[in-house]
This record gives sequence, structure tokens and C-alpha cells, in this order.
Amino acid sequence: MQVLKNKQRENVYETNQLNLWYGNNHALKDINLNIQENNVTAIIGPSGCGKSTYLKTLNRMVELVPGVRTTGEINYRQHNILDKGYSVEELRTKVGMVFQKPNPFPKSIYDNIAYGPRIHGIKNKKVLDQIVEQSLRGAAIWDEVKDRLHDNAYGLSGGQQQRVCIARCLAIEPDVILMDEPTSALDPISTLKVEELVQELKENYSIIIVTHNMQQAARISDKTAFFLNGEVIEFDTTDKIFSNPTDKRTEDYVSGRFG
Amino acid sequence: MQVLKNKQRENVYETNQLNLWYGNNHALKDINLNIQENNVTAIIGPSGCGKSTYLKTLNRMVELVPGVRTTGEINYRQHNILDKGYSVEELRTKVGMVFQKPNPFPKSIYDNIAYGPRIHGIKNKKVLDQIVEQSLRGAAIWDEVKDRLHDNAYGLSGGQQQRVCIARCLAIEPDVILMDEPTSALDPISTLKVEELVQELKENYSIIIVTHNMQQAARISDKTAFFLNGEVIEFDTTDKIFSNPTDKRTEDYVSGRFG
Amino acid sequence: ACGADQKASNSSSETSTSAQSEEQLQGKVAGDGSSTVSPIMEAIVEEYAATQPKVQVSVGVSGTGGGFEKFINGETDFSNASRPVKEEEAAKLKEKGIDYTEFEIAYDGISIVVNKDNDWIEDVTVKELEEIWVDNGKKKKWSDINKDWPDEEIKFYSPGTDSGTYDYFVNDVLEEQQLDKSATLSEDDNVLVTGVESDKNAIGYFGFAYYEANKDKLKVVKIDGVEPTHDTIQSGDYTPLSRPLFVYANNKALEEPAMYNFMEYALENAGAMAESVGYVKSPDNVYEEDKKKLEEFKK
Amino acid sequence: MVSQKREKSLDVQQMIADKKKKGLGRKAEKIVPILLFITAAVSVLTTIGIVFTLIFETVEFFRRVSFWEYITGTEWLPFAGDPSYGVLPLVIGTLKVTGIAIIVAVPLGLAVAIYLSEFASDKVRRLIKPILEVLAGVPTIVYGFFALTFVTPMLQKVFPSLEIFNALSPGIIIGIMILPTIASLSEDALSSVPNAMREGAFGLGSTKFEVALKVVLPAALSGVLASIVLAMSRAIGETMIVSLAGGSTPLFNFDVEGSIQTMTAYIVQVSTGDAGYGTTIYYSIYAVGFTLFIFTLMMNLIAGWISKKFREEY
Amino acid sequence: MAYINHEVVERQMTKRRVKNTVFKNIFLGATLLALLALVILLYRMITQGAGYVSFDFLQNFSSRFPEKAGVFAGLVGSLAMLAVVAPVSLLLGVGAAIYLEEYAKKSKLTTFIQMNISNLAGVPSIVFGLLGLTIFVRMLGMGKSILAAGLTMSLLILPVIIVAAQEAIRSVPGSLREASYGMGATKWQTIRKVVLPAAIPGVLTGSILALSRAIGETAPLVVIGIPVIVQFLPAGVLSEFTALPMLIFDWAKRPQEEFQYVAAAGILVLMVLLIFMNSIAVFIRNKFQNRY
Ligand SMILES: Nc1ncnc2c1ncn2[C@@H]1O[C@H](COP(=O)(O)OP(=O)(O)OP(=O)(O)O)[C@@H](O)[C@H]1O
Ligand SMILES: Nc1ncnc2c1ncn2[C@@H]1O[C@H](COP(=O)(O)OP(=O)(O)OP(=O)(O)O)[C@@H](O)[C@H]1O
Ligand SMILES: [Mg+2]
Ligand SMILES: [Mg+2]
Ligand SMILES: O=P([O-])([O-])[O-]
Repeated sequence: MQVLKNKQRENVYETNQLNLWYGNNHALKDINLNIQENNVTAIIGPSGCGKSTYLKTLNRMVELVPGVRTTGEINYRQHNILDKGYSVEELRTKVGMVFQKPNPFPKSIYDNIAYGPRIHGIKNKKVLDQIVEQSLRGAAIWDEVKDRLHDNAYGLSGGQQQRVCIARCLAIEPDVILMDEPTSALDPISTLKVEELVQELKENYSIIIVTHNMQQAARISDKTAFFLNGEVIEFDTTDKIFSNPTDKRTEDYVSGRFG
Repeated sequence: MQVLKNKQRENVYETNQLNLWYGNNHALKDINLNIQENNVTAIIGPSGCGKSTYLKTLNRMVELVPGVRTTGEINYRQHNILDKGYSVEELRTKVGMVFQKPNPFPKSIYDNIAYGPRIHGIKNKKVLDQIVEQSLRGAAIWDEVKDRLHDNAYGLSGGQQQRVCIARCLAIEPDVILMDEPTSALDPISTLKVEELVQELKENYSIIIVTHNMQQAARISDKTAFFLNGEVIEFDTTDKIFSNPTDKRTEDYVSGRFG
Repeated sequence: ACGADQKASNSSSETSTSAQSEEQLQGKVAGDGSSTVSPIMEAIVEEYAATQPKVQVSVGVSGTGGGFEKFINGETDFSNASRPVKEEEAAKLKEKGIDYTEFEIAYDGISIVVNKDNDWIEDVTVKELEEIWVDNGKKKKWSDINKDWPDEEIKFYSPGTDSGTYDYFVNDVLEEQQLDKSATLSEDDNVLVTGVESDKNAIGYFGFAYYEANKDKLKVVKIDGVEPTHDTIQSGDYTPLSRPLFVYANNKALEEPAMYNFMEYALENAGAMAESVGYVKSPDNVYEEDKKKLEEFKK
Repeated sequence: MVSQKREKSLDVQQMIADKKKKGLGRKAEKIVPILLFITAAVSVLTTIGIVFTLIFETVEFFRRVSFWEYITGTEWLPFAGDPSYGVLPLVIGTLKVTGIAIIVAVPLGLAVAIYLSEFASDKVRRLIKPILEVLAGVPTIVYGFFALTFVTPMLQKVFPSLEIFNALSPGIIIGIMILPTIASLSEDALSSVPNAMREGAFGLGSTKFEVALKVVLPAALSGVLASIVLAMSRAIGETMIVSLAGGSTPLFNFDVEGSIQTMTAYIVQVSTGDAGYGTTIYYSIYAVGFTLFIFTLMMNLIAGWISKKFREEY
Repeated sequence: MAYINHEVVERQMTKRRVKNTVFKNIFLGATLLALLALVILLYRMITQGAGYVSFDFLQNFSSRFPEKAGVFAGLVGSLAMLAVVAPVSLLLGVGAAIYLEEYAKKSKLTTFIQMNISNLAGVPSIVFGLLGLTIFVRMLGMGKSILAAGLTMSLLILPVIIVAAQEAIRSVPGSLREASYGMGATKWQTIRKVVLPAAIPGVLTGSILALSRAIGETAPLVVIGIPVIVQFLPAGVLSEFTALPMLIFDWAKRPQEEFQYVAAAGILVLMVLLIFMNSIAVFIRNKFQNRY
């Protein structure tokens, strides 16, 4: 049954011959990568190899950097998001993002979660209350914050802040969640919580996670892509990447010989 | 013979019951740690566990942070450096430091290296020339920069800058070199060069290195201390720590179960 | 209830004043001009505000020239002047089609003062005055003017070059010759007072009002035997150092009841107010004439 | 496909899609940048306005007075029977005051900046900086009276030959007025030198003074120089202090004990004075205003050039 | 080979540490000197003016009698002018700052606007007075009104406000913007709901200091020709008025010595107003510092 389900999974993203330049810096080179839904896909690689860049291309956040150019295509649910005409705002309501450092808004916890629904026009107090609770529960932090929803989010610990950010992202019920080293600024216990959360979330969401912690990738992902110098060196099931990689460089990296 | 030599090694640092607070944050707790000369001592541990804090206490750099308090003692070559009367400037001419991010001064390469000798009163051009060359050679970067000694150090790549910083530190001929994640901002090839350099330097200097890369600690250090939450959990030969740690938490950490 | 009471009392006071044929007027009157005239004008406006609180009179102090500039631009209803309107200004007024009436409202006597400890000077002739003040290219000593006077350098204090007082002094006393270049020039007459007060060898001149207010600190010099007093200035005995002060009114503005009323009040009280702030009344016939000129605009 | 997922109590994406259909306007996204651009353009319009204001009367002035006489003449006697319009005495007056102000403010301001950024604790800095900024906020008219009625008499006790109006007293007071500008902006520049740089130097055994002088100050040089130039342009444009305490005697000499007149003080003198409308004197204030404008423009270009030239890369 | 003789280094160390201490004290001395200047200034103003400040002084119009003279019209006039300056300069300044920081592309035009702003910041206030007189008072026919003076002052402090607002906006971490964009917010939504609220304390701090400058400025008012003999309160923005600095300027020139003290009392009122505004700025700065 599990096998059958796997087979049925569709691709959320199909990346074809993606190239990206920051000015003259060729940061992504001929990327081809298909990402399945309801899966955790990990992206690993040494610092500066283009992991974050690729992730930010998936919701076109990379465009915020002046002087960025791309070629190739990224199809999200069969539509090329790199098309000029594609509405980034719509894309980003479907594709949520969690960042390396927790970045709650300097507002109350409630307002943080309600931010997304509100900007999309949902004003009804009752509905918002429901969304807030549901999202905080979804991010496994409801019990910790339910009594202080109207306190500033900066009063929380780093780990709690990060889960509030995840909740904020869940509040618009995205299809995909992008995570850029979501635990690298967290303590071991918070890390564990977030890792468990990711495992739960993949039931309903497609998750793409960048991590510098190879053990983390091994623990929580279904598939892993290894990036090096802007190229995808190897993309396969996580088991394969960590136990029996095809490429020598992948092996060197996962065994800690550099990076 | 090797064994004999090991036995003769003296302690450069003896830390007794060191405690440190940043305001109310108890960052180091009852640290007891003896560090041998002509050795590479690695300090590992998850983010925020106090590695950098401990390192910066060894040359009293931590005092630059307002509101820091310490108790206990750190004996450097039999003198307690935490004594009020101990001259920090003198300590720091004996104990060099290399930082996580390369931090050359915005001056020429030459002036960077000559800075230390100059403030210590060496004005003679010939002597300075010799010191600069010797230090750059010592840091394995002489060949790469000898033709551009008077260019700004910021024109160099990150890896080169880091080696210039190491050279700058060698120029005052310290007894001990402290390194705080010296390769974490560098690419694999530069990392390798710095690692090799550390191996060479230990012939003449005592080196204490903080690293988040466990493989790196395993590769280059003789002894390793594992920090967690401001405490030293385990301190032993590197072999022991990585192959057969005594503490469960050490094992969890070195096997990548958190951090 | 309180508000209603107030209204009632207001209206009752209105009726009582109108009974005295002083109806409550409303309106705005704007003036500008001479700093010399401004103390008189301030006194008038202050008193006037008590009788006609709803007529808002504002007066700037941009100097006679600055005042005329605004008058010519039609920005003001009246302009204070410490000299008669200049030909260029009159021409501009004509060009802009602004008809105006000149009212003389008081006299100012320019007072020559020296330090209290100065015991050699009592009385000077106009000739001597000229000799003292005219620039001769070098540093001047008292003894250069009169052998009996001390062999010490004279310190000069004069109003600023762009003031009516300076203009008048240079024109009428020095006959357009250069005033001694070493003079301390100040736009603020108090500085002159302080300067003369603190230096034994100082001599200075400024408006009569400044002398009056600082009588106890300064010694005034007689000109050809005449000391500046209210009487000698008014009578014209104190020559050539007394000059008339004027208000120029825009004829169109005078047709407005508020402006007319204000000017009427101003001319009525100008003499008294001038005296109260240290200037000198003009002769009564001057005010008579002024009133006649004004009455032509009565509607 | 999406709906096939879990049971949802709320379908937020559906709600969002509904709101979209109702057409929450995209208009703001288009209009707002235009409105904001207009607000940004106001500053440009202001400059155009200033030039426009000054240019016509200035041209009229130069129709009456030769441009050459104006920029090379050493006599400024607009009220004399035979007037002369050489602007140099006014320029000299301005430069005297500015020079004294800079001599006072630069060493003091830099010392304060270094003290606050390198030696003082965070608490002390947070306390002292705003207090010093009060000095920059004191109205210039207040400074003017202070200079005239307090500083000058005090100085006269030290220098008996000092006149009531002089360049020294307003110069010193303007120096005090611009001191916070230099101190505050230089402190910002010094503080923004990355701590890594200081740590590097301390790690080599430097004292604080050595770190400040040899590492931090050179690294912050562009910011420090820019603050000085900015302060200078404030000194050049300062009006009330020099009007009240500097005097109104434009002389072409380098004496600081005697009365002077600056460009700004001249404009005030005429603005409150007796000169008739339409006279050459009237037009001259616009010419002098224009000259001032050119001066500050030049200062600004120099400041820009300095920050570019000395900008340290780190 | 050893070049560094640690014994020599040790010997020199004493000298260097003494030098360090000496210079530290010199720098401290300079700081205290600057503070002393402020103390003397304040002391003198208080001793000169305090005797004349009273409730009546705040409630009276100016008068030819020193004991009756008061700041009422000037105080109300200055505050009324501030009521024009604050919204106008904040709206224009913050708007321009948002445009430059968030919308403007790196182009020649943007560089030009930026250069123009820093240049305007250096233009003497008296030149702004000439601008106000020509454009607002005369061309646009506003007369010597609160509006004309307020707009002139707004333009005068505009560059300061723009720069302060730019800095505040720049210091809002990019991560907050990214978070907002990541939720599908549009640019304007992000600015309005995230960037501006986070930047407001910084904007206010800089702006209040600029506004207090507008209250104390005298030269532009002198050039515009704001009247000083005013026995009424302004009725609207087009009403004529007088301002505190103008009254001070006028009183100080009066012949009677007592007016010197009236002027000093006026200065005291002005300074209290300014210190009050500065304290608000400091309060905001300290309260909202380092929130993220
Ligand atoms: N905003 C930017 N402007 C210019 N170049 C950039 C920018 N961001 C990243 N780069 C460059 O693009 C390349 C890839 O960077 P990226 O941030 O994607 O790496 P990464 O794999 O996420 O590294 P890390 O593990 O350090 O986060 C690097 O060479 C980097 O210098
Ligand atoms: N300047 C500081 N002020 C206050 N607290 C600090 C400061 N620097 C560090 N800390 C706190 O001290 C503790 C130890 O920090 P430290 O930087 O030593 O950790 P670390 O092990 O070096 O972490 P990392 O791997 O992230 O560098 C942390 O809780 C940190 O928040
Ligand atoms: Mg990254
Ligand atoms: Mg660290
Ligand atoms: O203001 P004045 O009287 O000198 O023209």
C-alpha cells in the first residue's frame, strides 16, 4: 500500500535546465530536478553551493536581489513560474517559506499568524481565530502559547519563534513548504521538535528542506539532492545518497571529508 | 620517543572552576580544563554551548562584552590571567587569535602583518620586511601574495584573507594560537589548506581550535573537549571522544543526533 | 447655562458700546516697516486691541525699506517709515496703481551720547560733530579735534548701515561723507548703549527713545547748546538731528471700516503713545492736518 | 488532487481564491509608487524653486554690477554714496567664522566621538549622545545672545583688544553648535566599523587607544571627513549667531578680533533694514544668497567625493 | 628566528598603557567640556529668564510694558506652525524615503535625487527664507500666514526627515520583508504592514529632532517678514501670526533694559519646549531600540 501510494505521487516541481546569475556570478548551472508531492526533499551541499538560491527560486523570492537573471524553466503544478505573466503573489500563497533565522514580525503572536490570511482579505474575527488556533496546533506550539497569543512574538525562545514562523506559514495552507536550514539556529531540543513536526507535516504538504546537517537530512528526508558549486551532483533517495552514493564527490561530502 | 615527548609536555593553560556570566546568562559553568603545549586541542559542541566564550576567556577578549563576570581561575604558564593586575595587552601578545570570519584591517597586506610588530615598537623597515615575509611563509600564503604586498587585503579571496589573518597573528610570535571556527566561512580547498597549516603550526605553537565540523576535529586535533550548555561534558584524546566516548551525550552529538 | 450667560453678557456689552457710537468692528489690518516707529505702533495696537478686540492688527518690523517693499506689493495696508518715501519707491507705487496717504505721527531726535565719565565734552557744534565722525583715513584721537581733549583714541558706535537712523545721520550731519570706518555698527541699538556705557572714550548716536530708557547710564551731548528734550525736539530747536516719523496708508484699504477705524484711533493717540515710549509728539497742527486727510475716506 | 488531502475545517486557500475573485484591487500597487515618487520629487522641486527664486534677481543684480567686480572686489560698501559690491569681504567674514568653528569643533568633536565609541560604556553613550544633541538643537538666536552677552565679555577679559563684535566669539559658539554634528556622525562612523576589526587588533595586544587611532579611525575615515564637511556647511550657512555677535562691518582682512560681516548676516541686515525695494541693494541679497547656495553646493560635492575616495572596503 | 623580544615588549608596555590612560582622559575631558558648555548655557538662560516666567507670561500678549509682556501669541503661533510642519514634512519625508529605499531602482535619476537631498540639507536656512517669501508668500499668495511659514519650514527640514526615515527603513531587517513576501504579500502590503510599523520609532526619533529645529529657526521667519506686533491668536492656517523666536528677537532689541530679561524668559520657554520634544525623541529611541 505504501508502495502504491508512492507511485501515485505527482511532481509539484519540475525544474528544467535552470541557470541563474547574480550579476556575473553563475550561481546555478543547468539544474534539472523533479520534486514529488507529500515528500520531504532535502538539499545538502557545502556553503555557497547554491542551496538557498535554488530554494528561493522556487517561490521567486530570489528576484528581490537586484541584478538576478534566470534561464530555463520551473514548472509548478504544470505552469512555468518563471513566466513573466505568472503572479508571484499567487505562487507565494501556495508555496510557504521558513527561514534559517526565525523571523517573526515584531507584533503579537496572534497578529503574526493572522498576517497571511489578513493580507489576502480574510477579515472575519471568528475565522481568523480558528485559523490561528489550527495553525499553531499544526506547528505543535499551541499549548505553549495559547495563553499569551497577544504578547509580542519576540518574547519567545528561538525554537518557539521558529515554530511560530512555521505556523504563520501554515496559516495560508500552502501546498508546498520551503525550509532553509530551519534548525541551524536552534538548540538540540527545539531541533528535535521541528524535525518531528516536519515528519508530521509531510502528510499534508510537500516539503523541501535545505540543511547543512547531514544527519538531519538522513533522518527526516525521503529524497536528497547534493549540490556543489551551483550544480546538482546527485539526486536520489536519501538511503541511496547516504549509504551508496554514485558520485565520488557525494561520498566525500557525506562522509565529512570537506565542508 | 613520541610517547616520551608527550609525557614532557607542560600545560599552557590550567582552568580551575571557571564560571562566566553575560549579565544573568550563566554561559560557562565550573569549567576545569588543562591544555597542553604543542598540541592541537579541539573544542566541539552545539551552537550556543559556550565554545567561543571559553576561547575568548583564554585571552580575556571576552571582557570587551559589557557586563561580563567571571569567577575561578585560568592559569597561563602558572599565572592567573583573571587577576586584575595581569596585563591583558601582554597576555594577548603571547596568545594570538584567529576568528571565524577573516577580519583583516582595511589596509595593505604588508601593513596588516606589520601592525602587531609596529605597535610593539618595532620600527626598523628591514626587520619589518623580514617579519612580514617569515609570517606569510609561515601561514603558507607568501607565494600567492608576495607580488601584491601593498594592495588592500580586502582584494583577496576569503581563504587567502584567513591565512593573512593567521600570518598577522604569527607576526608577533605568540606562544598559543586560539582559533574560532577558522574554516567555517571558507570553501573546501581553502579549508584543506588551513587544516594542513594547523598541523604544521603545532610544531611550534600550542593551538586551541573551536569547530562545528566534527570530522575536522577528528582529522586535526590531538585532544577534544565536548561542551554542552556551558559545561565540559567530556575531555579526552580525540580518538577516545570519537570512537568510544564515555558520556551518552557525547556519543549522541558526535554521531550527529543533534546540533 | 454658563455658555448662554456669556452670550447674553456679550451682546449686552455690544449694545452698550454701540450706544457710545463705538460699534464692534471686525476685520484684519496688516502693517510693516520701520523699526524706529514700531514701539509707537506697538503701543497703539496694544491699546486699540482693548477697544476693538475683533479687529486683528499685525505689524511687522522689516525696516522702512522692507516695509515699503511689502506695501508696494500690496501685502500691507499701511507702512511705517522713519523717512519720507523715496522716489524709486513712489514710482513703483504708481506703477502698481497704489494710491497712498502720508501721515506724520511723531518726532524722533537722534541723540549723541558719550560715557558718563567723559568730562571734556558737553556741547559740540555741528561742524565739530562732523569732524569727529567723518573718516579721515586714520585712527582719530580726541585731541585731534580739540587740543584740550585727551590724547586717546575715539571709539565710535553707530546704528547699522541699513537703518534709517544711519542714513539720516550720514545724509544730514555728514553730508554724505564716509562715516569713520573704525565705528562699531550694530543693528541692535542696545549694543551701542552697552558699548558707550563701558568705554570712556566712546561716542555714539541713536534714537531718542534709547537715550531716554538709558538716561542714567549715559551722558547726552548738546548740539550748538541745545540738549535733546521733548520740548526742543518738538519745537525744532534741536537741529539738525530731529526727524519726523511717518505712517503711509493704502487709500483703498482706508475705505475698509476696520482700517479706517484703526487709523482714526492711531492718529488720535499717536502723540501720547509716542511720548509714552520715549519719542516726541509732533506739533498739534500736524495731527489736525492728518485727521483732515483721513476724513476724506470716511463713508 | 489538493482537496483529496486531509479533512479541513477551514479551506483557507479557497477563501483566498474567493476574495481574489471579488477583485481586491491591484490599483494600489500601481498608484502608490507614483505617489511616492512625487513626494521624492518634492526635494528636487525645492532645489529648482531655490534656483528659480534666486536666479532672476541675481541676473538683475549683475545687470547693474559687473560680475568681475563682484567676485574680485575687496570692498563691500552697498550703502555708501558711491557703492561698491566686491563680495570678498563677506566671503572672508564667513570663512573666518567657519575656520574658527572648525578649529574648535573638529578636535573636540573627534575626541568626543572616540570617547563615546571606543571608551565609554553603552550606558554612558546612550546618556551623553542625546544630551550633546541638545547642543545642536539650541535655536541659533539663543546662541547669538549667549555669544554677544556672555562669551564676548568673557573673552574681552582675556583679550582686552577684542571688540564687541568680532569673529572669535561667534566662531567659538558656532564651533560648539556644530560639535554634536561632528561628534554624533563620527561616532556613528566609528561604531559602524565591525567589531571583528577591533577584536583583531586587541588580539595582537593593542591598547584601546592604539585600536582607536590605528585601526578604527582609519577605517571610519570617510564617515568622519564627511561629518566635518557637513558641519562646515552648517557653519557657513549659520545666520543668527553671526548677525547678533559678528557685527555688520564687511572688511577684507584676517583679523578675528574686530567686527566682521558674513554673507548670511548681510541678508538679514537688508531683510530687516531700510534699503528701498528695487534698489541694487535689494537685488544684492539674492546675489549673495546665490553665492551662499553655490558654496554649500560645493561643500556637498566635496563631501560626496571624500566619501567615495576614502571609502574603506570591509 | 625570533624578532619579537618579549622582554622589550614588556618594558614598552608600561609606556603604552600610560599613553592609553592619558588619551582616554583627554577624550573624556573633551566630552565633559562639551557638556559644560551646555550647562553654562542653560544656567545663564535660567538665571536671566526665570524671574520673568510666570503663568501670566504664558498667557499675555506682547506689550510695551515689560512686566505685562508675554509669549502667548508666539507660543500659540509656533505650535500652530508646528501643526502644519509635522504632517507635511512627515508625509513628504517618509514618502520620499519609502520611494528611495523600496521602489527606486539604481538609476542616474535615483542617484540624482539622493545627491539633491544631501545637498538641500546643507542649504542655509536663510536661503529657504528667500524661497518661502518668493514662492509661498508672494507667488501662491499665501501671505505671511502660518501655512506659508509652515511650508517653508517643512521644506527646510525635509532633507533631515528623509535621511532619518531612510535610515530607519534600511534598518528593518530584510528577513521581515522576506517573511512577508513569502506569504504572498504584495510590495505595498509589505511596506505598509511590516516595514513601516517597524521603522516608525526610528522615523519619529529623527523627525522630532528635525521638528524642534523648525520651532527654533529664526532666519527664515525674519526674511519672510513674520510680524511681531500681534495681539490676537491665529484663527486658521491662512491667518497671520507671530512666532516665539521672532518675539525674542524683537524684545532683545528694545531700549528698556527689562526687555532683556523678557527676552531671556522667552528663550527659557522656547528651550523648555525643545527639551520636552527632545526627551520624547530619546524616550522613543530607548524604548524601541533593538526590538529585533
Ligand atoms: N544576494 C546575493 N548577491 C550576490 N551573490 C549572492 C547573493 N546570495 C548568494 N550569492 C552567491 O551565490 C552563490 C550561492 O549562494 P547561496 O546562498 O545559494 O549558497 P548556500 O548553498 O545557501 O550557502 P550557505 O550554506 O552558506 O547558506 C554564492 O557564491 C553566493 O556568494
Ligand atoms: N556578547 C554576548 N552578550 C550576551 N550573551 C552572549 C554574548 N555572546 C554569547 N552570549 C551567550 O553566551 C552563550 C554561549 O555563546 P557562545 O558564543 O560562546 O556559543 P558558541 O558555542 O560559540 O556558539 P556558536 O557555535 O554559535 O558560535 C549563548 O547563550 C549566547 O547567547
Ligand atoms: Mg544558504
Ligand atoms: Mg562561537
Ligand atoms: O527701521 P528703520 O527705522 O531704521 O528704517
